[in-house]
Amino acid sequence: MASQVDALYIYLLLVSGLMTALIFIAVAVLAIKYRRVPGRDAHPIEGSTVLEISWSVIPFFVMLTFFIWGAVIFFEERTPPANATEVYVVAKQWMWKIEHMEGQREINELHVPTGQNVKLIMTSQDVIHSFFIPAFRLKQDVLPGRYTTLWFNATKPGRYHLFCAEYCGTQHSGMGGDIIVMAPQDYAQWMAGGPSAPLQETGKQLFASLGCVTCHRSDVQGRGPNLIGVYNKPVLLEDGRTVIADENYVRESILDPTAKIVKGFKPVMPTFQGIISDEQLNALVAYIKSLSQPPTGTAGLQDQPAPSPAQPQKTQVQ
Amino acid sequence: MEHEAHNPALLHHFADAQQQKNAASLGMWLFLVTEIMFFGGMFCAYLVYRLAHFNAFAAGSQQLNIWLGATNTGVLIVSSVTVVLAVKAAEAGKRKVLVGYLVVTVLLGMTFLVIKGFEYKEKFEKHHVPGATFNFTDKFDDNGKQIPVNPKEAELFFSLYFVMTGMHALHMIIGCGLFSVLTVLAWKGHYTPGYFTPIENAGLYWHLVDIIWIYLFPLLYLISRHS
Amino acid sequence: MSEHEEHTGHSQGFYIAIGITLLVLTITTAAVAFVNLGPFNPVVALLIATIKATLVILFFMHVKGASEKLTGAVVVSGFFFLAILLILSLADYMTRSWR
Amino acid sequence: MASKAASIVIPANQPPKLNYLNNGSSLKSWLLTTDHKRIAILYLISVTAFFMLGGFFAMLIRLELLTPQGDLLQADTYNKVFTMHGIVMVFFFLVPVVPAILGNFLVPLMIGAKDLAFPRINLLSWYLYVIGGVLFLHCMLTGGVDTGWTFYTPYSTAGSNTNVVEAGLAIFIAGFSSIFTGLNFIVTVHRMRAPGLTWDRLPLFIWANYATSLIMILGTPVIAITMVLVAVERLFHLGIFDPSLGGDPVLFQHLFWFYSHPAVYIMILPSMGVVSELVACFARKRVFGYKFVAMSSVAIAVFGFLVWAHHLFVAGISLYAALVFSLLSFLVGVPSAVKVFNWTATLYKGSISYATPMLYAFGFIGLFTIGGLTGLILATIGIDVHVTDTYFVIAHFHYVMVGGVLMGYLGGLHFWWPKISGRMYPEGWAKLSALFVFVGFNLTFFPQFILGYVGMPRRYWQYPPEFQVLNVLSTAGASILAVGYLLPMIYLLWSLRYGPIAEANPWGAAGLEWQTTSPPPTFNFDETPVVTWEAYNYDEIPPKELEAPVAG
Repeated sequence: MASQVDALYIYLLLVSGLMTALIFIAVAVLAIKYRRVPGRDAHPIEGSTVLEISWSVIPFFVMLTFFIWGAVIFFEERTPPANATEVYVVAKQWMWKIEHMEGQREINELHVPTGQNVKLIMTSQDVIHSFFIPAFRLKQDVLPGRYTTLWFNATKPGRYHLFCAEYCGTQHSGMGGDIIVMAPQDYAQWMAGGPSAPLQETGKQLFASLGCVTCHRSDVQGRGPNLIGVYNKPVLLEDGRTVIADENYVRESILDPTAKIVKGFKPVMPTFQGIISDEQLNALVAYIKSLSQPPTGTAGLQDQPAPSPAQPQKTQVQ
Repeated sequence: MEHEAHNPALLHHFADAQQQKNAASLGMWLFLVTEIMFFGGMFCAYLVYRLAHFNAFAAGSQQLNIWLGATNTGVLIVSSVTVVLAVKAAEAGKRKVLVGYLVVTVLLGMTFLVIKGFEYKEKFEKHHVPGATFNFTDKFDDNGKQIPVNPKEAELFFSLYFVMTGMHALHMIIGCGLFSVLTVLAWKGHYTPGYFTPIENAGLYWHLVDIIWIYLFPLLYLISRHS
Repeated sequence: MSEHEEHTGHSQGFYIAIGITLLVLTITTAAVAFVNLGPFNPVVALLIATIKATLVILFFMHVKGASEKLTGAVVVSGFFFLAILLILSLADYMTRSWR
Repeated sequence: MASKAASIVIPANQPPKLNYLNNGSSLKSWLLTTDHKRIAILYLISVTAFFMLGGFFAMLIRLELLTPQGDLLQADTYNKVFTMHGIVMVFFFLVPVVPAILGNFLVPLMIGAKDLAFPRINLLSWYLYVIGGVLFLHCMLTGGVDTGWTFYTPYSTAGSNTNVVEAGLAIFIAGFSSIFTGLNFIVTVHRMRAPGLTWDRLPLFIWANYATSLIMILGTPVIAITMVLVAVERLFHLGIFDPSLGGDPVLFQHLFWFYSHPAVYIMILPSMGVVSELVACFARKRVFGYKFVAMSSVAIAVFGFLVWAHHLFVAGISLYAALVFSLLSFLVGVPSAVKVFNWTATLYKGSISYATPMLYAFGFIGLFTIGGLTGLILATIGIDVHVTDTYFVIAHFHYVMVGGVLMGYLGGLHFWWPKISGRMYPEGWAKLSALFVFVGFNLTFFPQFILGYVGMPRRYWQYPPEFQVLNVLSTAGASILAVGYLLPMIYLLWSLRYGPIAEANPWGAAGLEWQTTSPPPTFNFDETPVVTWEAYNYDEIPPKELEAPVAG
């Protein structure tokens, strides 16, 4: 991604440099050639519609190439591939709290392997922050009250700057850290040192202890919709609209259950806003997503067996 | 300057009364445009949030008193009629009629504010004022269906309700003050058929405040009663 | 000027008639709110509001029959830029994938 | 029709006659004046004071950033310093500087009117500006504010414990000053033009100020209500932008930038108008493509309202909205480019003098070209993701708002100084300061483009050591720039007393303002001029052999 951005940047620099040079040279040459000398008067000229139109239209088409190239890159930046490893990021004044799917937690550091698509699912506990990795030419604001995402595929092992790019208070400039890119085998080693339970396991326990299982049953139709296979699928709502059940929808449905009622269900679920923390919410979301077995496994590098597909799990839940 | 002798209201830098009147009128209209944009920011917020939290907005809207709202709309419309008749009286040089209509307009404006005050009082009593005491337990009731509403989002609705109607009420208060001053000046005979620009411009302002309410009424009270 | 105004101004009865029309529209819109028209409730209510606002602008504020087109242009541009604010903001909110 | 213009007698140096400056000298005659020229002087003094305040904050910022670690200031203090630098410079300097000083002075003169349409509202504007300014100073002295000039929620509503409400109120009041100025200009241009001065004969400075006024009227109310919403959220715990109530902090950004992006054009358009006047006068030609330059001002004002969300590409708006706003952003590039091309084309076959105002105009064209083109780079959405909120953005908008606006302002101030003060400035010193400004400016801000691309985020009080070299260059440039800005303050004040007496038309310039005495009488013209000629009829005016009255 960085190389694509750089290529576009070089193109823009060349075009802008050319334009700047053109204007500077034109101004300088004309200013010297037509400097005021006694006995030579200015020559009145009205203007030229042909010139005006051409220097409006031609630059516009040049700008369109900027737009199209930029849009293509942006589109790719904003479309995480389906097989990406997911990492949850919670920002707060003034630190980055990071939780891997395997349950590994870090603060102000993010370890990732090379050659792996990594998708960050980010939210903030207080004000707006922005996750900025200059080396990857990427940045995304992190907002309270919803998820934003960012994805990348690191190519070269090393230690890269992580900055907060949205002003967030006193220690804004201290809210940085490192992205540590490792070769896959080093990464596996690092990951093996971690103790914790996988994130979706935590989520599963919460799902049981919060009583979600009593309504969102997976064997028969409960009072709430069956959540197996829901993630990333279109959901028909009571008011006739259809939404995609992405992370933000799942999140909203936990915090504000009546906002978008699934067709055929009653708005009976209580809100969990203020009852669960952002970390617990992340775990629940991760669990609900794990119920819709991702195409190629959530984390390609997990050495422990990925959570078994939906069927066996549901019997456990009961 | 040489015109000063002809018309005491004519300022020195205008060529004639016509130019001065046209300038004042255009100035007032431009000011009304700024008012449209000022309220526009709030309308924008309202539309965005209604889209995002329809259920809560519907439930909040149900709690507003549609009859008081409609009555207030009527009061404002009648006051707009009296304003337009006041301008007409000023144009015709009927001083007493002018003063009469201005007084009625101020009274109608105050009636609006009093009714609005009763509505606010009701909100206080029902704990529908955002803040620490906010409490929203009422359920959206459509054909017997009970729908719980996230009270936080209902609080958002009432925040907007108070900001929008409060800003409008502030404009009403300013308008009442303006017309009170004009009433006194009109009584003293400041306005002639040749010069009544302040009456006209205050009238334009009053009509705009009326128009804003004409939109606030359906947006806040009416459109979310059914989904 | 004053003569000119008298040409464009209307009779007292005319203004009262407009006022009554506005009151009738108010009652109508309040009544319609109690009828379930589904998605058309907002449409009808805002349509009636727009009719009312237009009547006020055209007749009470004397834009119709005004001595020059400039006043009309000012009004239209005011609403035009308001529309830009609303439409382009909603362009974001309506296309957010999770809304 | 040609003969009329040519035959205008330019009065020679004359003994001091009654003019707007010596017509009453009591404090009251200044503080209660309704004369647009005196109000312009009041603005000149107050806006300059705020410029020095903002400049002082800028120096603190640059000194702090000389070293990677935070050593000069505390983090808290630094945050307040850059916030107040931003607020002072944007709301109390850049927005009023050209319209309220040069515009106030020149709009009635250029259209042959005795005053603005509403002289008392004009005075009210100044008082609102001062009240807003004093309120902000009070806020500053009682602890300041640390939200950044952008006031992003929820930091401004829930995070910061500084005096956000008072700062917001100051901006609200100063905003109404700006609204009334804009309203006054539009009515004046519509209603007060001299007989014969049709729209296609208006000076381009008038067109630019007209377009500016449109933005002031349409945009400023939105920032006003946004500030009100932030204030009520802090004061009464209403939750308009509060995410815990389901509010959206990004909505604040939409409303904020709906004004604050067009506000950039409030700042730059009047300076563009100045440059059009300067280029025409010192090339002794009608501006190439007059109609296109005039219309491009209006086009910039209108298109300026369609692009605001390009500040929000990474803020969490929808993918599609981001693409639409990116495309629309390029639209503004077209009329801006048209202006630059036309100014350049005006030089062709001209008779170009290198007087100080023209040097500033050259500087404007150069710096604005760089600022504008880097604006296109920022509008290119794939790049913006990387460089937004970094020093690249800082460099870009300083090129436009400082490079552009200040070059235009200083050029205009020198150009009309003889008209304003009745005295000539010292040409040698003026050329020197123009050079200092140009060199200092580029040295300050060009390194910041590179800093931004290598990843230094904005609003950082300390930074990784590898960014130090570029920051040192920038600070060094800032000190040169400061000298460049201080010099004119000194020699212009000096010239008030010791400068050579200026003629009515020292440049041999076209335009009604040059047909009255310098300084003009209180009511501008002894008799209302009747215009029978096109704008910039330089072929009908004898050139002035002007070799700088050298400083004594």
